Amino acid sequence: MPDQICASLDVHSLSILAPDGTVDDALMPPLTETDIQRLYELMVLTRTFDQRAIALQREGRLGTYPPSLGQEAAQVGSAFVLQANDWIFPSFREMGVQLTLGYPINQILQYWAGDERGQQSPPQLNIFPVCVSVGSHLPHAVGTAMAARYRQDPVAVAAWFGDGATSKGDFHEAFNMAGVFKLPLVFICQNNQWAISVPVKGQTASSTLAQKALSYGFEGVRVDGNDVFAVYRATRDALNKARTGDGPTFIECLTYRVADHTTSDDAGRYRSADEVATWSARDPLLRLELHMEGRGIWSKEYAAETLQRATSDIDAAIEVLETTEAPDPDDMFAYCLSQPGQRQSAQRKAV
Amino acid sequence: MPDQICASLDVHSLSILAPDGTVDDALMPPLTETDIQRLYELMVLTRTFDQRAIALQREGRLGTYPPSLGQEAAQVGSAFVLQANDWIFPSFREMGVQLTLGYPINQILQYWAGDERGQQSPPQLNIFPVCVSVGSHLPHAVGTAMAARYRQDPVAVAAWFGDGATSKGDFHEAFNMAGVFKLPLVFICQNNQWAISVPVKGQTASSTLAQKALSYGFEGVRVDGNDVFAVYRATRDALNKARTGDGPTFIECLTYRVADHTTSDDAGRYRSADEVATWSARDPLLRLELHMEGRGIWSKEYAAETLQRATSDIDAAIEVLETTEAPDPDDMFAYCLSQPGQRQSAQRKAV
Amino acid sequence: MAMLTMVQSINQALSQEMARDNRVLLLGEDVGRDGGVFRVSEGLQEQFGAERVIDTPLSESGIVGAAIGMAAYGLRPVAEIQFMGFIYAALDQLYTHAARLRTRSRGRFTCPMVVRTPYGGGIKAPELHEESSEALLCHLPGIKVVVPSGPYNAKGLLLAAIRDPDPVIFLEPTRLYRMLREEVPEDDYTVPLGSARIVKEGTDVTVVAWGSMLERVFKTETAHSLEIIDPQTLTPFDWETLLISVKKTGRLIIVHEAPKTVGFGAEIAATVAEEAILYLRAPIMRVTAPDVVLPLPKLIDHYLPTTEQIRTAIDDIMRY
Amino acid sequence: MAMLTMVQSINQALSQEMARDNRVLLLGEDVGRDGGVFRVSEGLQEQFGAERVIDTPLSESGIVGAAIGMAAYGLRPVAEIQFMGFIYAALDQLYTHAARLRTRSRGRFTCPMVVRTPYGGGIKAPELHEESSEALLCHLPGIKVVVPSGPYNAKGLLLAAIRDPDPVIFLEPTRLYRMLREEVPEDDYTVPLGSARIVKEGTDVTVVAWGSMLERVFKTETAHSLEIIDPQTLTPFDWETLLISVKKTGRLIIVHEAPKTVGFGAEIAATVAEEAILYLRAPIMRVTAPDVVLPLPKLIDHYLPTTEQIRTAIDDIMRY
Ligand SMILES: Cc1ncc(C[n+]2csc(CCOP(=O)(O)OP(=O)(O)O)c2C)c(N)n1
Ligand SMILES: Cc1ncc(C[n+]2csc(CCOP(=O)(O)OP(=O)(O)O)c2C)c(N)n1
Ligand SMILES: [Mg+2]
Ligand SMILES: [Mg+2]
Repeated sequence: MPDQICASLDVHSLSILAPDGTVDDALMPPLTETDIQRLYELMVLTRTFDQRAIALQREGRLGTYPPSLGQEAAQVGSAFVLQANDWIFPSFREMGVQLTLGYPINQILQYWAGDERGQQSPPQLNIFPVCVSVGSHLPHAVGTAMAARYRQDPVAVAAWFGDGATSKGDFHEAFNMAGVFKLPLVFICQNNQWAISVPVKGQTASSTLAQKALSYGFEGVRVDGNDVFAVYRATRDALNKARTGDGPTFIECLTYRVADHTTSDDAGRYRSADEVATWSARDPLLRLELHMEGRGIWSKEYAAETLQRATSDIDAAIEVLETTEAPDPDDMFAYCLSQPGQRQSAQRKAV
Repeated sequence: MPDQICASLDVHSLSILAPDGTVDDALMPPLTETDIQRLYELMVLTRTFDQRAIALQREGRLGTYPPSLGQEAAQVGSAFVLQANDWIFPSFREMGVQLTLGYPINQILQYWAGDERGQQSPPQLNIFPVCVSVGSHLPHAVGTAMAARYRQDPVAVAAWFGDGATSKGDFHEAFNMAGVFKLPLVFICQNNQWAISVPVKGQTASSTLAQKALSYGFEGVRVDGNDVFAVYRATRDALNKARTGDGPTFIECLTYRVADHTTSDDAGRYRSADEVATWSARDPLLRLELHMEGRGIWSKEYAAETLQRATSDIDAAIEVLETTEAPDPDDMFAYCLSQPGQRQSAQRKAV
Repeated sequence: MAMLTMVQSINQALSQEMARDNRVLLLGEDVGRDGGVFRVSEGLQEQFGAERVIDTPLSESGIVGAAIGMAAYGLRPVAEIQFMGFIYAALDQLYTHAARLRTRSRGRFTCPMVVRTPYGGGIKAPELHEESSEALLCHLPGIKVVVPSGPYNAKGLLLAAIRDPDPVIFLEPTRLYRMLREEVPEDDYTVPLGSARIVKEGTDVTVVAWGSMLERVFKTETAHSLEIIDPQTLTPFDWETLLISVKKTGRLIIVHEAPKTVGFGAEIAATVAEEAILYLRAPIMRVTAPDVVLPLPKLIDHYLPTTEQIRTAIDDIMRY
Repeated sequence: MAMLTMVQSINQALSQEMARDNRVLLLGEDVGRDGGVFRVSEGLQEQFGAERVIDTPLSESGIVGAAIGMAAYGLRPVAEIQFMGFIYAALDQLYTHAARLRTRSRGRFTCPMVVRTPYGGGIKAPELHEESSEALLCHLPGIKVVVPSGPYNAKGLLLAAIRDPDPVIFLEPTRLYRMLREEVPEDDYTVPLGSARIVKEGTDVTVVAWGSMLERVFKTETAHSLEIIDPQTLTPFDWETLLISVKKTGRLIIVHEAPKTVGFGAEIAATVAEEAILYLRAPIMRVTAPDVVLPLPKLIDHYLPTTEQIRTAIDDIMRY
């Protein structure tokens, strides 16, 4: 003091894969060609799943569904780094995260068909139920990270959420606690620039979302969310930090919600076709294809095969979905409490 | 991009009045000697009030009371700039703010004696009731600022709160909305470094509180909260900004809670006498006295007179307090809703 | 007179009241440009501007908190919570502040605001989109709770709510939004808060139901003579109308879609058991959802009260 | 056996359970270094370390949300909300998540956590320090609500709550914290959740009261023979014990310090009016706070139910 600068804070941004498919070699993470193909295949699976889900919804076989079109790199690239024993807290639009981690496709569909059994994470995965109440899952990620550390388990925790979620009180309380307790936690924002009809400028006046981490004493980084390598690299670094006790990181993936908010929404009411077209041209999948083609690990046949495999995996899942018996109404009682009370026992008989 | 800095953010700190009483002339605001004496007198009034309130509490004439000792500059200096038609949202420890704005002393006491009538702001002031639920008043300040702007009234809004309040979800939602709507609003944090037994380091990992404003796209500044001129200047600038449509400002006043959290607390359980002694030595009142003495506008006689006036104002208020008839139990019904419903009308008769 | 849906009649009420009273403004998520996810505020931002039909950040507590500040300042804000399942984050603002501001400031500040929210089940929507937690809003004094049951009373109750000097929660039964059409006068009219409506007179059983359950009671075929009461306002409740009816019929069934335990039906039953027990010829029956977590769409029909259950209750109560 | 206050018996329960089960940890504002503002967790941070007795930031929603995450991970967190008046900001986490995690994940994740909070009036404290909003926690299924009434059952109920596989809200009547002393065994014992206790057998009137109102019922002098029931757990409620008693006495009075409308007393009255009305000889009476905002200390004695009001209700009900 008197009038001086008491804190100088920078926010970094990262991009590796250019729209033309070339990469910044200095920043390119050491992914094998198999890894890259796997990333690609998962992104194709995510997109194919999305198309099929929308079609099923139109046919009345699923309920309201939130498309992930355009966010495949931001979802697959971030989930790709996680390990089976890590704990995962998705919001509701992260089908790409679930698919990357091997969550059963039929269960994802089952959930969107309105059946809780779709949320019963397989025992080998620790994926929390999809969180519809925006941002309210972030404190759970904090508690889980506190618990893992208390137990000295080599576990990291990752949570996904949208730009809209950054406006919620729970975002703040969770980020703040993550900073105070220096938790093994990665916060991954899918800044798809819209929260239903509210653009990110109507959500916050801060120029990046990444800088919000500075409020909590940890690092925030903005990555090109349509660049799967940048997303991968940032998440890898953040997870390494988490695993070595260096605390949380906030990754803002700048991407775009190319489709409507959900199958009940009509985005044409509130945003321009131009904007959508601009962002569609920045397609994350296309960019990766160009890169792979340049490296000689992509061909039309390979693409067709990949699509074919995705389609048949999804077909198989739909088959399972549609042959699964309807849920038992008794499950409402079986899973409410560990044991129904006197009143519920009576009600249970009546159902 | 690729890896580059996408935001560079600075936080400024401000101090004007040094512990030895000298000031930084370049930064010293143009206060008249009468202004300075008025500031001093209000700080003396605040401190005297505090001592008397604690004594009254010990005698059982007030309930639990939260002392403001050490925070006089941060409270009086910030409130001094406000105008009668401005809207004021105090937390619970801002007796100095209330006194500066001319809130009746007997009503302040009445509130701490457990009587709602103490919260009935006089018609010429727009001071919201003291908010015990930490941080939850900040959204009201936002709404009021939105309303004032909607009405095109030349009104600014100021809200006070502690370091602990910065951890609450409502702090975040309010700050974020203030940024988005660029409101005529000044947020004034009394960073007295403790929230009951939790030091500010246990509250947040961010190195200053001021930098939290960067998350919301507006300016945050840290001022020496024991320096009444710095507090005054920062608030003045922020209010000018607010009044000219340039949006909100966050002012962090770095000060210290010299006394126990409340009369029910024993701070000796959780902090060192050394720390308290260090901060007691930075007494805001002493510093101002030194300055005024240097300028020839302070003397022992003047000080004694000032204290005498404060004491007699408070005596008069205590007299009013103690001769005020007990509240009417019917008031519980009279003020619950505009008109009691059928049930309340029946209950009302029974009381 | 125009036949309107509830979405239309609420939209009309908002539009007319905003034209009449410039203190009225709307705020919430997607209420402006998008016209609300159910289109309840469609066209209003075009008509009244973005300063008066305000798209807010995704902040339920902030929305309600800001509305409190606006109301205290002298405006008449109408806040929207996009679905009732998201009101929980705003309960602190409702309980701690909206409900208490008048009391705490001894009348110096008041809170004439309305919080509208789509309410209730049966629309096969994702989780938290079908909640009916009205009881939570009825327990803490200082808030009024209104539940319209059709396009006509929706308009009149909403106008009354906006003009009311106290905070009002306005629960809009989503299932009815477009299901019913009624004649709705273009004119200004209010349906007073705190007055129940005897929807159908009868002699055998008093049936109390609100929101979308009223429709279900009407759909229930029975040979018995039902006196059907639509409370319209849950707090303050019109006990007089209810007690007169129960004293006449001697039998009471309450139907609500919320879980049974400490639902608002409990209050109705308790009050009757306290004030009119000597007139009763039968136990007081409640037809409600069971005390379990609200399920996803595949099971929702096993959760919400059915006409079958209502009929069974009527048959049972008539055995006494 | 030691004569302990409730503060001491709760402290002992926490200490013993932490020693027995390393999954148990405490979190909350000022619970560590300071030992809690009522000293309930005094000495525990010294004993178990700051990683297990965790001073958190001032974030009620974050505290409960973090506890949910810990519980899902396999720990047994005991979170403290410093006063019940500050739990409102955590209701979203309780309703949306704690109560539903088991259902939503079909048992894959569960939420064995306890949220303790000082509860109830009569301590002449500032606003929001005397709330008794138990009814709000009893309506939404998936949470258990426990209210001890003395040092002995406080210890046993808390041990049962920590060991319970479901989320439990544990409401500690602040007025009783240091008022009563009881013999409290040093040993490990539990008082099972979901079982009421007949505190005193009697034949004329069944009186149900919990928390600090139980003490007030005991203080009420009357010549009539009261059967006094302490539910101990509000959800799940022990209906069986209550109904047997009411069928015996034919008269029921419920006493609670929360406002009347949709208080938990309403549920008790409604259930009896549904399941045992034919046994009743008199209206069911509720002695409660009025339906107004909880006042500051100067008026609190006019708000909380008094022994006088309880006695009047007894006299009234005995006229039938
Ligand atoms: C707490 C809460 N409020 C409102 C909603 C309704 N709603 C569903 S999604 C959504 C927008 C979310 O935006 P964002 O966080 O950016 O995620 P995105 O939809 O873009 O993936 C809203 C308002 C909700 N689900 N939860
Ligand atoms: C929401 C809420 N939680 C907890 C409390 C209990 N409490 C009262 S004051 C306080 C600490 C507040 O700290 P700070 O905001 O720094 O203000 P200060 O007391 O230092 O003035 C706490 C935890 C409260 N009043 N409100
Ligand atoms: Mg988004
Ligand atoms: Mg502080």
